[in-house]
Amino acid sequence: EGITEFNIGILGGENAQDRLTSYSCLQTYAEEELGVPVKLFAPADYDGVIQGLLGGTLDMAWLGASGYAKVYLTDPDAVTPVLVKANLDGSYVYYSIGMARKDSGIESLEDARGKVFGFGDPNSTSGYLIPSVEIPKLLGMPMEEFFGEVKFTGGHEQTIVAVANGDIDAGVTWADGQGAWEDGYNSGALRKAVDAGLVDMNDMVEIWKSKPIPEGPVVLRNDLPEDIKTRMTALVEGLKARDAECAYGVAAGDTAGFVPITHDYYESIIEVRRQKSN
Amino acid sequence: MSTTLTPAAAAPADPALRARVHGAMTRRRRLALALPVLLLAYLAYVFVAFDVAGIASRARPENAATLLNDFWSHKTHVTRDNRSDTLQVAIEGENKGTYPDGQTPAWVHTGPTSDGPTADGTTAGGETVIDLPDGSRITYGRDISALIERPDFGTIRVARVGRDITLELPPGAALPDWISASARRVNVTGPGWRFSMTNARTETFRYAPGWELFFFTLESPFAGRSLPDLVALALWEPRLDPARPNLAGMADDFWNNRMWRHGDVVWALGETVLMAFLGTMGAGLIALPLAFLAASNFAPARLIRLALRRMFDFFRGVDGLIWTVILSRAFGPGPMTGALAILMTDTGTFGKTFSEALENIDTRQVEGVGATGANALQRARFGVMPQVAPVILSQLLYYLESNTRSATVIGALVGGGIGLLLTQAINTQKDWEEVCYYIVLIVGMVMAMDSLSGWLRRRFIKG
Amino acid sequence: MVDAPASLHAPADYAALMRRKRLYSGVIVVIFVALMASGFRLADARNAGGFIDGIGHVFDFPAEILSEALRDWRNLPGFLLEFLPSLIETLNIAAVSTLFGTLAAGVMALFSTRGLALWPRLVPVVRRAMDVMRAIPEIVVALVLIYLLGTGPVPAMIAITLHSTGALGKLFSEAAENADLKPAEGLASTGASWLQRMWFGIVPQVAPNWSSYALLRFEINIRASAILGFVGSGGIGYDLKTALQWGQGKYDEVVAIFVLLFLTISIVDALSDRARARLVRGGQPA
Amino acid sequence: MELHVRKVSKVFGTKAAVDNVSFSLREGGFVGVIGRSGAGKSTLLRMLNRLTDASSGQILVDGTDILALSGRAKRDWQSRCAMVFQQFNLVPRLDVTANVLHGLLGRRATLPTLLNLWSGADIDRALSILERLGIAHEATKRAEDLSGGQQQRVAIARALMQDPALILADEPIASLDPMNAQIVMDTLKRIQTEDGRMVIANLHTLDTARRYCDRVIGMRDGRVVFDGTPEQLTLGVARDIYGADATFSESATSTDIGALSTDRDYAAAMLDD
Amino acid sequence: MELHVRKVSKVFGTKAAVDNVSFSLREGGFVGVIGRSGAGKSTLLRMLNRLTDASSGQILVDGTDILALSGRAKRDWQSRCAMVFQQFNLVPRLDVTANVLHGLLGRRATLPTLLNLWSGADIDRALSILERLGIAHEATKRAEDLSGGQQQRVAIARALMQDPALILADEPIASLDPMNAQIVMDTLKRIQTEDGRMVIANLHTLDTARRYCDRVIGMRDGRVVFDGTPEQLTLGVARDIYGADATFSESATSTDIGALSTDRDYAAAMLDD
Ligand SMILES: Nc1ncnc2c1ncn2[C@@H]1O[C@H](COP(=O)(O)OP(=O)(O)OP(=O)(O)O)[C@@H](O)[C@H]1O
Ligand SMILES: Nc1ncnc2c1ncn2[C@@H]1O[C@H](COP(=O)(O)OP(=O)(O)OP(=O)(O)O)[C@@H](O)[C@H]1O
Ligand SMILES: [Mg+2]
Ligand SMILES: [Mg+2]
Repeated sequence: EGITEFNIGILGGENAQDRLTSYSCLQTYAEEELGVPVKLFAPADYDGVIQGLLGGTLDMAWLGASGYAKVYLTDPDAVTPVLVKANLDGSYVYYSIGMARKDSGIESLEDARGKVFGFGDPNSTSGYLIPSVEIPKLLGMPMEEFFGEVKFTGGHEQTIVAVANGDIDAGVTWADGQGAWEDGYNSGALRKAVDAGLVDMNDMVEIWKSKPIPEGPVVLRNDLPEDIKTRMTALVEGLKARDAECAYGVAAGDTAGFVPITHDYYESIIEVRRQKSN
Repeated sequence: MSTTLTPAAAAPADPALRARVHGAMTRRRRLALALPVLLLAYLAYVFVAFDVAGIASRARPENAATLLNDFWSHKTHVTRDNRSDTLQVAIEGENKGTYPDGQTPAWVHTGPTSDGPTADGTTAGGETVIDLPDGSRITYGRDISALIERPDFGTIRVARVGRDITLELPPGAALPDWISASARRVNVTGPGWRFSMTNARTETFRYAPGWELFFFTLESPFAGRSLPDLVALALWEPRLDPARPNLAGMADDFWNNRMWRHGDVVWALGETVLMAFLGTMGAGLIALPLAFLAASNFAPARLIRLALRRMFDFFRGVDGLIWTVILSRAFGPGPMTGALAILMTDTGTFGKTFSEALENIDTRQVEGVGATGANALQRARFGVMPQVAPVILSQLLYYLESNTRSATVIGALVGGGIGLLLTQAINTQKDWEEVCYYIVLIVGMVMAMDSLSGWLRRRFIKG
Repeated sequence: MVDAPASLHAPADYAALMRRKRLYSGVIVVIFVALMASGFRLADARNAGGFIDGIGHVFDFPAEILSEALRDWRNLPGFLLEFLPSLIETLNIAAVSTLFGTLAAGVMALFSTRGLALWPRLVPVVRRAMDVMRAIPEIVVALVLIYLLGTGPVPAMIAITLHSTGALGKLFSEAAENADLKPAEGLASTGASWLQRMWFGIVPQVAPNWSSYALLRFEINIRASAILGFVGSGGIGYDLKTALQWGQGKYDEVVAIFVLLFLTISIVDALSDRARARLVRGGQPA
Repeated sequence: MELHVRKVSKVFGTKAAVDNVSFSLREGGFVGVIGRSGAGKSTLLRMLNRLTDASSGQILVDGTDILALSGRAKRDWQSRCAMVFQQFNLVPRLDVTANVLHGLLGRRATLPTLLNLWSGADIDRALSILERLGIAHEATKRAEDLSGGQQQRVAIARALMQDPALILADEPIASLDPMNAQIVMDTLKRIQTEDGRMVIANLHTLDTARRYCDRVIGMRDGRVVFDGTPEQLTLGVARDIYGADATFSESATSTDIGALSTDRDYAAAMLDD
Repeated sequence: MELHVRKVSKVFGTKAAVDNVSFSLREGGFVGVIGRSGAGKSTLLRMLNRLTDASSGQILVDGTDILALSGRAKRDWQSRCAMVFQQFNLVPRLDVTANVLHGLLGRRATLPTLLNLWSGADIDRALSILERLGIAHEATKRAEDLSGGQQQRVAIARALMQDPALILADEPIASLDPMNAQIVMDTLKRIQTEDGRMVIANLHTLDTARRYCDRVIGMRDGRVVFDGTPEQLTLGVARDIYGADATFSESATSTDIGALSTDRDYAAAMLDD
């Protein structure tokens, strides 16, 4: 049994239209490959894509690790992770980075006691989930007690801007952990903010760095016919070789390409998330 | 002038009356004073609860300046990659605004071919000279260094030495507050420009008024031409691109402008209106028959009426935005989901208002029609509909306008419409000129819907 | 809708008139149906999930939420209490912006009503200003203000106030247009100033209508302030969004917040319905 | 047409609005029903037209008990028994001709009427009736744009459109000024005499009853207390009908009875100056 | 007080509602302005009170051209020149005392008046004026709950509260029944004679003008066509003012002139029954 159309969800974060534009090459290739219309969707928050996957209206998406965990916990049979983006050095991890303004005098998490601490989107792996588990372990007490106030800014960009502006005293965002702090590392939200002129890295200090976090997986809906799954996986896996510029756009930066991955890789994140639920 | 005055303000004869009137007046006076006092007390409470005092410290007037500035201006990035030693000039630093190889704005002088003057009179190969609006000039040297000449300050030299960035000020000068320097990075800010150097790159931003590339992006042959020039091109000049007439080319390049994406924006506006239209009208179509069942004078049973009423209250009480979230599981992202969310809330609203309109009808007309032996359908058609139609129509049109506004917000959640473009542009906090563009379009769209619905109302209800 | 001759020369004229009317209505119906049908198809095509496929699953998500909440029903009372402060913040935002909006709208309405305006030349200017205030979605103002003022209830309050002013101003001015000018004229003849004329001559007349509109606005503003919370500006909407986005494991919170919000809206709705009915019917004691 | 009202009652809650009323009308004619406010006049007429259901009794029309009819048969009776109301009860937003055509609703197939599909002959008839009543020139105006007197004539035209054997008129002139009142009453009278249709009219003032009726039925508290010719309406009878507290308006000179009016009239007169 | 109206005109569009009117009033007294509807009576009074701006001319009051005043000075004049309207123009939802106190609005600071902060002495004065006019017992009722005659007396009380040199009354009894009309006119007359205030009243009927005025000004088409004592008002003069087509009402018996009424009265009489 075939399919009549193929829908790809794209996560939020930057200019919606730009995202659609960077994916349009993938759309063309997928249409060639599958012979059905391929549509792109870019809702403003993570949840839109997650609901689409759960409801079976989206067939493929590149999720954050935590987003995948949410899908899995809600319905283990909904999607399967197939690929993950590899960094230039072949690794596929990134880090949650704690930061503060240099002039705030905060140089480590300890210094942030009683201060306002900001997270991004509650569904974000690096922006909330990982730090919310690792930080209390490090501090030995719940964050709500240690910090004066814990806030959600809504996203990585907002957190960075809020810290830079002094709205919040410290916050977390993500980076690949490669390259120099002064450049905002090689890639990630910080680097984007630096490039956009939103922050001056001279004014910022790193106060914390998480353990490595696996990159979010590209997932496919389980109900898809096997052969469609294989073909789409192959398409994305071979994207870098076929069209490096397209791969750059889809991966939102330099990449060594997409490499296969399995569900097991995310077990720990799922466990973390399970703990955080009521 | 009359000299006779009203009898002196003698107390009126009846003391009881006088006491009553004075009493009433005193009560009114107390009320008149108590209300403002209560109001002030509440506002004082809110002042504290909202931490309004704290706003003063949190408010960022400089952001307002950035925002106002960005609303009507743009910046051009002149970036040298310190590793690959390549130069890129890009508007807003975006790929889409990058000048093609060998092309630069008039105020950037590059390479040996450039005859722009430099500090030593000529532009050596590999050097880049940037003229800035305040008369300052920045020269990117061949080695990884830059000279910044500020007329009122002197020459500043920034260079990469090993892994460090060094700063040399003019002799005797103290570090001014517009320079921020560390071993890793140097920032210099001037009026209308900004400079920075890190290990990886040397970069200058130059600000200029206007929405750059609003009409044509750089790859279009029409970019940067004056209006008379364009008119001439459109009307009689030979084709710039032999494959297409100039006018068509202009339209095409404008519509597909990669920077501003006018075509996509127009579609987004259309999609927003589509959601509002489908949602409102669909709700009207569903609510009308239900309203009959929920109106006390038409309801077949009290139970049905009460059940429907509660249902309307529920549908109305849940905002469209929440319906969007609830429906996104079943329908996924897209305009249909947004339209259905509007439909859900408005079915509740219309169910309530329509049934109220039905309850308020003038029964005489129905009776008049009924007395001729008309059956139920005929009574409804001629006795009821002419009365409720204007109410229904004006409600529909009113909500069509107000839903256009809601649809911008709902659109963001379902990944469609102008609202998605707008909220994302605001959240990334850099494309303020686009934010401004979208706001103008949204206000225009809502006001257009407002006029349209007003016009239709006048035409169909009064006429 | 169709211009008709003042009198008919022959019955055929009337039949022709009827036919023309029918034709017009027919054309309008056809246009409407065509718009609806093509709009529906377009939206359906642009949607990830089709209407037909989705309609059967509308209750999947609510069912998921409810079943979890039912399982963990014991948590509910605690959550109700936990989110009460947020609810109060939401209510305060709504109340203050309704208050300011009403005051500003009252002033703008008097300035923009022909026959009452202190400076008649400004009438069109004030009207345009109100149109613009009404047209800008609250969320836009709120998001921009968050950028300027930081997060918190104040941006939401200002955004809702602006919109309320525009929306109420228009309604207020319509009510003021219908006011009887005689009392104001009587006051003018005694040498009363513009402010006194408005306060004693016009405001008492329009007060029932105005307060009824303001009550309705309060209701709308509660919803608006909850929704602004949804996009990141404090209050209970923010809690709702956070819980809803987390998803599984916090659905009990979702239900608690939802119940709180829904109850509040229903109560305010019912109270204001009653109050408005009384206001408009008049019959206030002296 | 023969009409026998037999022991008809209507009870609202515990109150008998019409109480065991009986009378018979054998030939055509202009019948006036008089009585003070609340006497049950409107209720009686509404039962005749089946707008209100009677509590008990029979109304035989040519041998058929019309109170027992229902559905199609009831609507058939209604279409034969036209009703004219005090407030005209037209559809104000529709034009005059459309309102007159409504008189045929009970006689034509439902679907075409819903779509406003009337035959040319029907339209012709509507217009000729309007012409007869002298308002054909307003045929395309909206009903609400007409004066009260004109609206009432449109209502009568709608009634005539029904080609009824019986026309009921419930205080047809109570909302009209004297000049229009006269035009409307003259019209009704003309229809009754020229077409030979029976007219039963609730009337407000004795004056009018005396001037237009062949027969007068007086009601009080739901019961018939007088039934006879206008000439038999003496001052004593009038007091029976209107109660001993009825007053005379002061300008009265012509005749004692004509000037007799109810409290309501007196109050109305006091308010005008 | 001396009042000189000099060549005052008011043009609405192209129509001159008041056309080059001049007259002088030197001593106090009761001045009646008569003329048919549209003659310009109201416009004249409204210009005197500055409710309407004149197009040209001067009105000198003790040497000051009140037409040239503006802002504070204009309101000062208005507070010295009270106006009584045909429709009373009270604030219906406020009580009687509050309405009377409004007479002081032009004299007191704005803020306290807005908060209803009146001094005890002001309230006492309002009450004693109400007492003088015989309606003190209604002092706490809402204005809208009073009869027309009572409302007009409240309006006069508000006027007296202004302690005005000049009282203007624009058809003060046109909305009242004869009995109330008499009470109101008597009140105005009494104020004029007892307090020595000047009263200028637009009057509806010759009757009233003859009965109350010391001097009568007749207007037609915006111009003054008569200025003299009531005794000089002959039938011929009345025809000048009201036009040759003026009719007599039929009940007229007392005097020819008294019964003369304008078309409007005639029409009004026809409408009542
Ligand atoms: N629908 C109703 N429900 C309850 N009582 C009613 C209803 N209709 C009429 N009545 C009562 O029945 C009595 C007779 O009313 P009806 O209208 O027949 O009097 P009427 O003679 O027509 O008076 P009027 O001159 O005021 O029209 C009145 O007491 C009235 O209050
Ligand atoms: N605001 C206005 N705009 C235009 N025309 C006006 C205005 N006020 C009065 N008029 C015209 O000026 C003329 C004089 O009007 P005015 O009201 O002064 O007459 P009047 O003598 O008081 O009549 P009435 O007895 O009807 O009150 C009339 O023709 C009237 O139509
Ligand atoms: Mg009746
Ligand atoms: Mg007048």
